[in-house]
Amino acid sequence: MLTAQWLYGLAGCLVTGIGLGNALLGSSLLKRVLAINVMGAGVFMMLIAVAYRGPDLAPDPVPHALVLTGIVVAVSATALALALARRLDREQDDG
Amino acid sequence: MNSTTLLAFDALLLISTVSLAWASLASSDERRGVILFMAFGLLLAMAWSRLQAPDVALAEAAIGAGLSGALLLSAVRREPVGLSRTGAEPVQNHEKTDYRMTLRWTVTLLCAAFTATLGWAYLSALSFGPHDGLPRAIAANLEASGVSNPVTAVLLNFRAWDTLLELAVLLTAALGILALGKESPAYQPAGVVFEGLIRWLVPLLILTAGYLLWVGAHAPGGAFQAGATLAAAGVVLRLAGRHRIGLPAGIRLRVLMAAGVGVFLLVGLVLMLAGRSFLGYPPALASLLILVIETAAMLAIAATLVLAFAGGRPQTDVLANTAVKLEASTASGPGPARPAGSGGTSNDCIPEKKAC
Amino acid sequence: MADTLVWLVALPLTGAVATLLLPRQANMIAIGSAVATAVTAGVLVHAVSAQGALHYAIGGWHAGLGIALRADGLSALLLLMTALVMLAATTYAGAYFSSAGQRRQLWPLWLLLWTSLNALLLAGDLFNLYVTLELLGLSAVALACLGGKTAAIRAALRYLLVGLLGSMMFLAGVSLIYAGYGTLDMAMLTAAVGPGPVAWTALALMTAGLLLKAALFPLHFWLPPAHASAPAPVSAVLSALVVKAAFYLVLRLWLEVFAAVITPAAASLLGALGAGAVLWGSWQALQAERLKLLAAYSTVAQLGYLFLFFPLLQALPHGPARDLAAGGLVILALTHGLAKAGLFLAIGVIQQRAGHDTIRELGGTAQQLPATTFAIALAGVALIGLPPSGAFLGKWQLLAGAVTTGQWLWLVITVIGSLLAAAYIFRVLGHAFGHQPYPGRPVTVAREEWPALLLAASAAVLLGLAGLPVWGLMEIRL
Amino acid sequence: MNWNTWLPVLVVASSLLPGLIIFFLREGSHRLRTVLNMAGAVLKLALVGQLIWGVFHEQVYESRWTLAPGLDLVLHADTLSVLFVALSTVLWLVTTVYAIGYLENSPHRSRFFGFFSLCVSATVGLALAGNLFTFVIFYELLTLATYPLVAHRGTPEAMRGARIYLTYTLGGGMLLLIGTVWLHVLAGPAVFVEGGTLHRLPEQYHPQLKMIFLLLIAGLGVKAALVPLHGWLPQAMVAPAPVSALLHAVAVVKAGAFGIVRVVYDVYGVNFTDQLGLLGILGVVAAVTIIYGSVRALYQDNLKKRLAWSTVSQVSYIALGTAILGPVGTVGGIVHLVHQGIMKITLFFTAGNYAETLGIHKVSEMNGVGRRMPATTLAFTVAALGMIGIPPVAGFVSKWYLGLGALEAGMAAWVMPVLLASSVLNAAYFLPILHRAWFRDPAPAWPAEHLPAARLETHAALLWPPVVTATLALAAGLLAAAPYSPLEWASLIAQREYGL
Repeated sequence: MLTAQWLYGLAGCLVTGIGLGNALLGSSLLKRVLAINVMGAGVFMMLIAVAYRGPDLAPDPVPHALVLTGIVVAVSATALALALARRLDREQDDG
Repeated sequence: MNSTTLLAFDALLLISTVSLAWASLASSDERRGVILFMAFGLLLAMAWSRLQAPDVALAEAAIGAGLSGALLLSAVRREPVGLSRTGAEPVQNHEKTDYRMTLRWTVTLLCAAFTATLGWAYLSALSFGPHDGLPRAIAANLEASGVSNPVTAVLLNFRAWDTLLELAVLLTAALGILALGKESPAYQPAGVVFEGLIRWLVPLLILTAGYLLWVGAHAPGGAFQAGATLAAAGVVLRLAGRHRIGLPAGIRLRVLMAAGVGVFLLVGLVLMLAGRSFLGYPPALASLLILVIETAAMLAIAATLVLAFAGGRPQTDVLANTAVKLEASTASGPGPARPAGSGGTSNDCIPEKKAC
Repeated sequence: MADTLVWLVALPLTGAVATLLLPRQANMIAIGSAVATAVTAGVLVHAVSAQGALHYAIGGWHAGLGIALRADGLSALLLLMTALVMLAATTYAGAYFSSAGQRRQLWPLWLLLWTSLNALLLAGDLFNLYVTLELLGLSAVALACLGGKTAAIRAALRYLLVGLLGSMMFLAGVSLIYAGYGTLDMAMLTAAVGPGPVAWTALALMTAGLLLKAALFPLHFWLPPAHASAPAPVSAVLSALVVKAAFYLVLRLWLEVFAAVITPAAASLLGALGAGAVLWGSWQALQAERLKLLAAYSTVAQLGYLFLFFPLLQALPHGPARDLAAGGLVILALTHGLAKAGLFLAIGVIQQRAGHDTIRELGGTAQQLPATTFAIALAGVALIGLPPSGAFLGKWQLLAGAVTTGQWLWLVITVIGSLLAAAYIFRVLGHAFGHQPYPGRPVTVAREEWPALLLAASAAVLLGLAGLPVWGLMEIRL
Repeated sequence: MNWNTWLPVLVVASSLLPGLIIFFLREGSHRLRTVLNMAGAVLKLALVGQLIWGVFHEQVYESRWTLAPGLDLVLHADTLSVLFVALSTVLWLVTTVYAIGYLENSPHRSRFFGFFSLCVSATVGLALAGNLFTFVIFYELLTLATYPLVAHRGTPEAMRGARIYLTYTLGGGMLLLIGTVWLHVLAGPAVFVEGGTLHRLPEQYHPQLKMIFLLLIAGLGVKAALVPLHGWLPQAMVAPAPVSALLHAVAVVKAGAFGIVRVVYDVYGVNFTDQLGLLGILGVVAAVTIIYGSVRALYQDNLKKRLAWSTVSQVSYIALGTAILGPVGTVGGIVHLVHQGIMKITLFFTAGNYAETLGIHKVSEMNGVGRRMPATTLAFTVAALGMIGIPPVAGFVSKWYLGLGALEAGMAAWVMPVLLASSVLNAAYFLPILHRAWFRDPAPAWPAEHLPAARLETHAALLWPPVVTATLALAAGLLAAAPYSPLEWASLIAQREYGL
């Protein structure tokens, strides 16, 4: 178990916790979307930390692929959430 | 770089990353939160490259920090009160506040406990020792996969099913945005300096996207990073007030959006009908097929992300007359030129023309 | 025959892309791919019953490296239910959305939802489950706000945020599993996973995420507004299939992958949450003013019944008693899926004819649409669990399991829940006996009423009388 | 196509299929609906005749359909089930004729006759049930089929009555279900076998068996209108006359009583039940219901309410017969199942005639009705005398055997007073009606005279059914010793139950 692995992994857990906390407590919709993205980033940190196998050994490519897929999924979900919010505002403006 | 300095770098990087994450979520002003989030994304990209994950670093910088940040900023463009209505209403009387406080404290304690258990489980998971079964299998099958970059091999060959469904997720998001209505009003047309910058920046972005796509086979890069860079070109064009942001309209837009899933599916089905398993590329054709699929995926990702930034169905018919009206308005008085390249975008939409 | 697994996902996906690219022929393509997928589901069930569990390694890579699709008795049955509900809802959606513009937006998203359901039921890889869950969530949200009403969009937005939070927690669980065991394939994990902090925390995280998406009792707040304000065919699919997919995953994880890790206390916790769902859901359904809100709360309650099975299945040792209970659980899930979809389609017909679906002023419309009211009655019988519905057999096994394992609380909860269900169903049916003019023709709006009638009838009668194959298929395990 | 396995299914289907077809008929097609109804009824009669002949000659009729592993839907024709099926079939034919006449030009008839046929199919299915699981299924189907009939008129009182009816019967159904599941887990599927199967179970199961017995009897007691659970019966009187006739004479009420007979004789076995001390409890509850029902009937001015309370007490005779140990008491109880059905349906037909023809609903309005409608009132008189137990009408036979059985079983000390008291009370609430009908001169004008007194006193379809059933009641009393009479058949049942 390399020091870098548990250092970045624990940081990932911390970021996930921060993200979860704010996702539950978020006052506005944007804050909640931000929190969910941060939580995702935290989980990705945990995954990439697992992939790291020391400076000399090539890292495990599977978590890298998972995180790549995760990032794209996260951005599409955020896009849809913001589009929904924009439509709600447009309803309020001329509603 | 001996280990102590490396350790110091790691510690510094992690402390700043975590504190940025905290700051971005704790800040009361939403725009400040978003900008801090973008900074957090960039630092994260640095962390990935430190952990020898260049592909992910590229994607994080381009999509995680760049495009997500752009989307969030364009969402903040409205006056903040519009968005908070969907959240908890501002609290007026007294006993409600201390109810808010107790709720806040319980949730924070819960999250602290959650983080502790997560950390404890994570450490005990790491203590199970390294698992090199999968990496060895990938290394063994790498040359049969048609590409030499292991991440692209996993993405496009070994776990191609995940990527197919992920492109379907992207398509769903795009269709959802299209169904929600027209695109939001355009930005102020670009000033002279920004105009000049665009003439250099956009072709450069397109070239880089092509390079990233091609290099993905044997070095960090690939469809997602290329798609994001292409989308960046579209975003810059839209910020410059252009309507023709490279997005076709009508059937051509739909073809572009469905390109990723469509080509992937076509290749899979053709291979299945030819007797091989679904998405089981023949070693000889593997690299060609992967390149074809990656090109289609890049186009789909770029189209979807630009569409998301535009905010809805591109207005083709409206295009003609608004462009004319915009030209007229710039003739009457040039809008304030905005420095491009700063990553952040100031939102000086003109209230009286209800352009916001 | 293993190719059918891929065709089950590829067909609706191809349909979705085709309807997107050829808008003018969208209706034809949608119906065509719906029928084709339903036929493939039938072929799959036949293949599974003939040859046992099917496996398909995508891309030819063995399970550890690549992703494996697999289908055993349980997933075959749920796939068949999904096919039947989607087929009926597709024919109804064609008639429900009158404007061609809306239909053009509907079909691609509709078939993408179907793709995600089939992919989820066939997935054999944990991360692949995360991606299918995300696809399911996004397409469900996009469909829910097709109606364009503000209430629908606000509810869809909250549904999306809850779904995203659930997915992120699920992903956290998956990352822990990968960190600990170095593989994502469920079959290999079943052998590797052992009791320990990693397994407990990962299971807790994944289950919390899935319970959020399955809207189990304390986490159900988002479901009623989302399902009540969505267009009728969409809420039918949401209530009957989408929530059940999350339940199916909890079932897979608890009884298969993490079977070695489950403690009686944890199973009883799920049972207690289920009991809460049954009571709270039924009570709220009794108070509901509108038909769709009633149906949505009824979904919350019916899911509670399914979670009541967990403590029973955990307590019963492997053997005939446990197989009976598992069969009861599945037939209860199938019956609820068909009946709830039939109920929502019938409510859609009433809503379009009367312009509203408030229960108090229902009298006149119930007279005008006798076939629809009959469909609601049949669906009601299946929801209460009266014979000859499949739910009667399901609840019989639930009661028998409770008596065998001596857990009497679940028996009392089931009885109270069924009586409350009878109360809120017959409160609605009471309005069908008023004295408004009778139209003379029983089936007034044929094209719209038949899907609801067939779904409700198959739940209330077919599954009850021809339920034996369910137990036969449940014998087939991976 | 083995005839012996398909006959029971055909008997059930002969009213189920016409019912389902009628549901989808247009409201206007009266003739087709009548043809379907009558064809179904006659076909069923023929099939049941064949069934009676077959069972008498020791033929085995059984069809089995597995719903789930260990749970079979079994239709098995034995002597007891054939008795109840015969009663239901005959009375359904008569009631269909009556209903066609009664519901002339009223709305929702397709719906009415659809549920009417479903209700009889459920009753026949319940009678032919071969095990407790099938019995529970048809018991619940009966509730579903009868709810729309009680709520048919749609008036607020009808809806209230239907709601109360539903609450009671669904609650009862749930109790029965719990008892059956518990029994199923404890002793496997409870197949109806003459003499019962549970006495082989080991000693330590007895407390659980007692609890299960109480649950089963409570569940069945709701429909058999045993005292604490009888509340729904008077409220369900808001239903149209043919429904209250079919419900309270044949279908619903008898289903409960028939269930009690099945549970005591064919699940537990009467000796084992006595050994568990449960027969005494059943006897006491039955006795209390008999007395309470008759007392309440005294104060009811509304004719149908009075008949309803009389039904509450009369049905408990069957439970009392079951509680009397010994073949003669059993014969008394089982034969009363048939006699009470025939007599009570006549009373309800006549009550319907009075309401439909002259608008009479209350006993106080019945002065001199005998002069205006002699035939109907004659039928009423025959049935009323039978209810009191005066020979030669059928009621006397069953009371005679009940008394004899009590004497033989040594329980005469408390059964005889109950029988005597209830007969006196019956007389107390029926004779005044007869006196008013025959010896008082009528009021100047009837409350609402619908049908003018043409050749017959009322519509033909309303007149003939009560007359037919009155003659049946008379025949059941006079020709009690003839072969294939209810009494003979009841003694055959008792023989096979006690294995004599």
